[in-house]
Amino acid sequence: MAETTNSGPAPSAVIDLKSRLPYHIEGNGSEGRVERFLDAFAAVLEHTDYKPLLDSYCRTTNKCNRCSVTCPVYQVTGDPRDVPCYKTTLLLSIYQRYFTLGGWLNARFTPNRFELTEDVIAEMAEVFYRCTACRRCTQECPMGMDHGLITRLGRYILSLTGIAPKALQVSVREQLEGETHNTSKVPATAMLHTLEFLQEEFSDQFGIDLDVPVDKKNRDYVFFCAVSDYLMEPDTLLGNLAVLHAAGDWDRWTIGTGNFDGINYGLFYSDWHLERIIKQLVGEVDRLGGKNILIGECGHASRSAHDFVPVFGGAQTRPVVSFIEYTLDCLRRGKIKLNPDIITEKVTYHDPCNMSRGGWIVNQPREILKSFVKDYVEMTPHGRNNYCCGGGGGLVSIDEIHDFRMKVGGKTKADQIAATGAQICIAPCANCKKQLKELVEFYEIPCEVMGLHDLILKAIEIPGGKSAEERKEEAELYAM
Amino acid sequence: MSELELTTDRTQRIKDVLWALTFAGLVAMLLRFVFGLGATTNLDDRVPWGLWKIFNMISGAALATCGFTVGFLGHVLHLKPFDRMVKPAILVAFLGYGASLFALLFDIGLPWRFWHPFVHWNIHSFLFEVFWCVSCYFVITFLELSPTLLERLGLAKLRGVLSKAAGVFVIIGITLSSLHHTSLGSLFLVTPQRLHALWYSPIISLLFIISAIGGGLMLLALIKTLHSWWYDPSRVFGGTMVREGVVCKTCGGDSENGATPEGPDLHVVRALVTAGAWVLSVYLLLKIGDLVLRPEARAALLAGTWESVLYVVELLSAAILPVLLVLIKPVRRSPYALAVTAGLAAFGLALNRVDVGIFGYFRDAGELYFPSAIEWVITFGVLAMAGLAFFFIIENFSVFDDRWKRLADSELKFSSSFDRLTWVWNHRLMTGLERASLIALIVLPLAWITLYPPFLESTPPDTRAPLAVDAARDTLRIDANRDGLDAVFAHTAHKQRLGGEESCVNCHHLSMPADRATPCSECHRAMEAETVIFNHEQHLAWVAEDKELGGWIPENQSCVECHSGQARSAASAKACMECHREDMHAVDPANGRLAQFAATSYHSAMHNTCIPCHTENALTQNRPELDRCTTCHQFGVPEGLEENLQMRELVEVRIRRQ
Amino acid sequence: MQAWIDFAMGPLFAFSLGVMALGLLRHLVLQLDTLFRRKRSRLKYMPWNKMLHDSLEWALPVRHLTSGNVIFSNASFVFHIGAILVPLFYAGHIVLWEQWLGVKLWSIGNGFADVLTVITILAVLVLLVSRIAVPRLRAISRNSDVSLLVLILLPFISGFLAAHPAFNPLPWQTMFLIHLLSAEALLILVPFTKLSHIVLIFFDRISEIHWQLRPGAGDRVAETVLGKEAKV
Amino acid sequence: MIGMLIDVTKCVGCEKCVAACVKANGCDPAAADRDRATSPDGLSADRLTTVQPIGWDHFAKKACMHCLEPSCVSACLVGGITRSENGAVVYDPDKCIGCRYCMLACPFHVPRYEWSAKVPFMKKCELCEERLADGEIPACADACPQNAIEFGERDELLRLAHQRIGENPDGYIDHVWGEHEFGGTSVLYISDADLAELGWPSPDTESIPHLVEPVMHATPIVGGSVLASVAGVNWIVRRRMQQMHGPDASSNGHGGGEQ
Repeated sequence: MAETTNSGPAPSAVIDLKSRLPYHIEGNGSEGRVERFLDAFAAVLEHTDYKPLLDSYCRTTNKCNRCSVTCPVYQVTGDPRDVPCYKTTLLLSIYQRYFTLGGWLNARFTPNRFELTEDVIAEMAEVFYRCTACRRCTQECPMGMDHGLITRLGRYILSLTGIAPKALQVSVREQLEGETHNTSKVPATAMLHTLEFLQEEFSDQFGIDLDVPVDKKNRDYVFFCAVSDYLMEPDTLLGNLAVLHAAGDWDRWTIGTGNFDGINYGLFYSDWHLERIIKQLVGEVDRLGGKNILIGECGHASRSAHDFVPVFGGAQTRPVVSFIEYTLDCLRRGKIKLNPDIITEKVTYHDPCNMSRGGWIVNQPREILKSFVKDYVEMTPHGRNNYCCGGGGGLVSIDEIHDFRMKVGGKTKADQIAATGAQICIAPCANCKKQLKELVEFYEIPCEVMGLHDLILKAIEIPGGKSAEERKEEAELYAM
Repeated sequence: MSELELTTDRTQRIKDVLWALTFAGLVAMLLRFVFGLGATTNLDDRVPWGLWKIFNMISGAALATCGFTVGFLGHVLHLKPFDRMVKPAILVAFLGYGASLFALLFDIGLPWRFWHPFVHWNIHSFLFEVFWCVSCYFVITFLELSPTLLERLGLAKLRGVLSKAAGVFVIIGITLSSLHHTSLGSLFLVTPQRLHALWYSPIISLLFIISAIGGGLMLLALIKTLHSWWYDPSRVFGGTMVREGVVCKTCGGDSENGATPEGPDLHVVRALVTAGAWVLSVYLLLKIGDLVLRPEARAALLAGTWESVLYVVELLSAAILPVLLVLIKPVRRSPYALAVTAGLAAFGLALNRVDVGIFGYFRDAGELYFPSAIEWVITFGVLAMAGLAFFFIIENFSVFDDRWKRLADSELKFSSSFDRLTWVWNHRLMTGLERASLIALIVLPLAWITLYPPFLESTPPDTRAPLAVDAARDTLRIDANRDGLDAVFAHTAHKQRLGGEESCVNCHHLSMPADRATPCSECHRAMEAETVIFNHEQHLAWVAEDKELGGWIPENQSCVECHSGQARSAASAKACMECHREDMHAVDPANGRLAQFAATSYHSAMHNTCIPCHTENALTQNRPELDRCTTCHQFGVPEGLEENLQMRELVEVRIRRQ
Repeated sequence: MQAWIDFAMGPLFAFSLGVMALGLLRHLVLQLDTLFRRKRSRLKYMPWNKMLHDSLEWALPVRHLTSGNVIFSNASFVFHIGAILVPLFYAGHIVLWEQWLGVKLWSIGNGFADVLTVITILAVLVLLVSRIAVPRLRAISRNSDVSLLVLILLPFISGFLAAHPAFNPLPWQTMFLIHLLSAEALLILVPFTKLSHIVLIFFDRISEIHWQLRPGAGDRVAETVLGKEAKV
Repeated sequence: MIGMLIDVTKCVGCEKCVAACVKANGCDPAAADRDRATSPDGLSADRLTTVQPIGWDHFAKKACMHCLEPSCVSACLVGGITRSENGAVVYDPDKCIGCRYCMLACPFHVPRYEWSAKVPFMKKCELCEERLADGEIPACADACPQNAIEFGERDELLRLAHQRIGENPDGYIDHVWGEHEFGGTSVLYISDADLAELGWPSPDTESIPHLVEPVMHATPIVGGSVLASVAGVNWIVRRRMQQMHGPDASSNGHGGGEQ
């Protein structure tokens, strides 16, 4: 698909969010916002290691506009404000004006061109939250500048100034200071009910009774998935249970009731929250004496655990395993059997950015799918250069920008899915599933979005349970 | 703003300046060793001792005497205000002597042999005694300073031993200091005729030690005030300095009439300045006594030369003014006035040393010595390094106060302070390596191109064309290097003797085009150095005009005429002779190509032309005086005789007289 | 005029070469200081192979030259070849490096250098025009980007004309002086403008290191900005 | 005790002695020529002797005077300059550290320095030691065409000088320069023009070491007395403090910092 800038809807048609900032909560009113922003920026520069990064980026921004070519948002809007380099320049020029010797000289000797004002902050708030920080632009930048990191730093300073999406702020507050310690306020008892329901469903389908090991000590794996899976994605969890049972590792894993939420919105907009959530997660694993951290199907949960447990874990650092890696391992060792002729539809795979951009989980799911799916088709581009679903970076949980996500954020991905003509689109990430389902519904694409383990559930053969064939007929009977 | 933030801003600019001077100093030091003493300094045979020896060493040592004076007052006599100043005094002494000795390394010709006086002795020499005492005293100050340094570096046992022996060190320090300050003075006893009468006095040793003691105390007072100004103004300046940003007008003032209270440390500064003033009053008496007893000194003073003006200025600022100022009550009250007095006295002392060492010898040397750029840069570079070491030590060790302790355990709450005018975050704008490296980036290249000797070589003045003694130009007087010792040349006599018209070419071998008698000084312009006579710019125009070249800019077309290949350099150029065949004669027929680019020095041009012929004729016509220098070089032909043609006979008369 | 040329070739060149060399050295030292002092413990967690792969991909940027704004990228690639080879290896400059740095470089033929210079001049013109004409580039370009391109153009054009006096509209001295002064201005500007990517590009390629955040920093920042008992 | 007698009336200023000295000491003749004009009295590191004009037709050779009590010998701190037993004042480059105090100390401004050399040494006439060693007379005396320079025992030369003045009283000024000045020098001058112009002092000036060394020998006494008095004062003060404050004050603790 040629990546020339296609003629997306005229910019005016795109929702101009500047007038609609209400989804940003205001900590302490809007007056003195410039001073508070500069104070926050100064504090960040003082206590963290961002200063050398900003110094070298100030110098090497080449303004060659290569990154706009690959940015899904800019592809659609064509609005200069969406060029990744423009966003970075916003923050860098503030840094250059207020925190460097050059800025000091400029302020004294030249009628300085840049002054931080209210609307610059408003524009930053809007621009930084139109970008999903999928870091596709970083690969295109000849200087290798990480615009995702700068966007995240900009959001971090805005959050310190009191501007952050209400949805994220509330869920993180619940996760850190609420008593349920998870983003969707799911109390432990509710989680246990869900597990009972899953056990009943599992015995209906397979005829095998399971007992989910909860709060078991010194297990090999401590399972964390996005807490929204318990509410909205039963099939994925069933798939997980099926794989665990079939692989015979039933007594090597457990779920902690203290904290069973792998979601980490800190990754999107605040180092402070990121660190505290990671510490909470590692604390739970330490409480249970688990040896490894097993992350369910969630893009940003696996990345934040995989990248930041070593950074913040300290002594409690544990190796992090993604469920996809675990399933592939079982498949390769022949611990699970997948019936290749159950899935007849055309299947395609969407790479969640947080998992694939770093090159961590790219080929594993493909190997699993190709083992039991006859008609598999790839989107282009895929793998490390994949397009973002449009809901990343926490945008999916902000409902006010639903239209933006549909018309702008996800449009390129929607065209991609439509182009493959697949009936099933696999997206092993809670946020991607929610966004893609909305996309599919919005553009009426005849495609069903499901997790990788939903498909595995259909095709898995568990000795002693009903075979995949029988379950397929029952399902069709039930569907009529 | 807490006290810590308030003060860190003040020292930042001063440290920048010190860093800049240090980097410039480093460049100058490198150049000093690469190019040697002659090219980098203005020292010469008439002025053997210059800025480094006199200003850095002698006045540096004189100003750093506070180590042993305060050591005596505070440590031996245990007088109240002085015992608190023992540690700072020792630090100032250590750094002062360190800077002096380090600057000496650049002054002596063979610095890697600095240790020789330890091995080769000469007990009669004052310099030997100075060397031993100064080096031993430097070690003593280091030993006295080490307990403060070891406080943070561990080795508690060693620290214990050293602090116990502190008493002994102080006593040895006092003896060594009194010895070397006296002999620093008597260094100049050895030049009775050469040093100016005003400063050459038999009691010069006594004058040196007394003035040094006074000046040292004054300098320490100045440093104490500056330290308080930088780090904690309320200690010395009391309330006057900072009251919510409002600076009160009355300076100090009595606490009775409601004026701002005195700073707690002001009495220390006052004690130092008063003690210094007492000592300087003794110095004043000695000076007056010296004037009274030595009539030639009085005569020199009343002679009204610039030396006597210097003498009066030095006496005023070193002795008279400080003593008078300290007698006035309000002066003793106000920190500013005390600082000015101390500064004045220290300046006076330094000026006295420079007077004795440099200005005193001007009349004898017969030339005015002014230090070269590299001398100044190294002098201030060394002092800047000492300054940086001073800041580093007082900020990291408890010398004046245990600031570093308070800084470490008080988790300094970071306050994002913005510079009000430019609204730029100046608390940690750039510190440490980043700031110093930026200064280095600007200062190093700048220092290099301003100090690099080859860039500074002033082109020697052109040689002077020969003077015709008479209208017919048959005798010429050649005084090329304008030193008055000219040579007489019988122009027409030589022409006839060597064969008329064709012989002209022997001297006028390379005339300007269309000129048959171009004088030698036209091309041989420098007395000693070669002169590049090829004028590139002119040749562009001449060639274009000569060959009538066309094109937009004819000059540009003429490049091809001489340069064949594309890389236009001297190597690829045509030889002169190829164009100038008729009006040039190859001087040395050996290589046909005239050495066309550079004319030899006027000196060798003349000698290579005249001397071979003269020596050969001296033998063939056995006229021995021909090959003697005095045949041409007469000394100081009397003015009257200049036009008189019998001049040649007079010279011969003298020779025949024997 | 000749005195000006001698000054420009002597002290001024030494000064500008010094400023450039020391400026780039300073960037190098500061970046290494960050890597090996602040972030030493995090070095082993870095995905070195991914970064190496991305960097090498840019060494022969086939994929990048055939996608996106193709003209601009290719012009920039071609420009870099000329901008690096000609100043370093041109016969006339070899003498400079020998005199100032004492190093004897291999020199490229004069004809080849001329062709390369012309190509570089054209490439810079393309960059200049596209920065001004193409709306997308125009919106994002700063003044310094455009003026730097013009400044880079000067030494190349004046150098070429000085080497070929026949086409030279100005007297040889003036053109040579322009060449000297513009090149020295460029050298002096290198450490202070985006040209310092000569050194900094290597450190930007490994900016993954900056994801290795400083543990405990978040709390201190929150405490500073939001006060002791900072709530989320 | 060797010496040299220079008869100013005979010298014609042909500077052959200078050329011979430059050759004997292996100095650079071109540099010698250059220094002739630049250095005020003609002496330089490459020109260890020179001919100074007095008025317009009198010349006097100037080099190191080899004083009987040289002030440079007493000044040099490493003993680099010594007076050998035959009276020549000799310089030892291995000891010299380049402090140039000898240049300051010499009343005749004789010692010169190799300013342009990387490893500079002091340079002055040393009465051609090697030539004396193998029995020859110094190069300048040897080269003088007018034998204005006689070399021999000092007292024998003194007798010759007085005899010459006696023989031709109106041809000479009745004074032998160098007999008593600065305690006497080995190089003697007789002349018909007054040499005061060249910097010679009045005959009764004392030798500088004689003037200066007593002060130097007083150093041990001064040092000892200062040491004793300070130690004494220290002991007294400590004893008084002990009585007043009891044992703890006896430890002469440090002045201590501010707080």
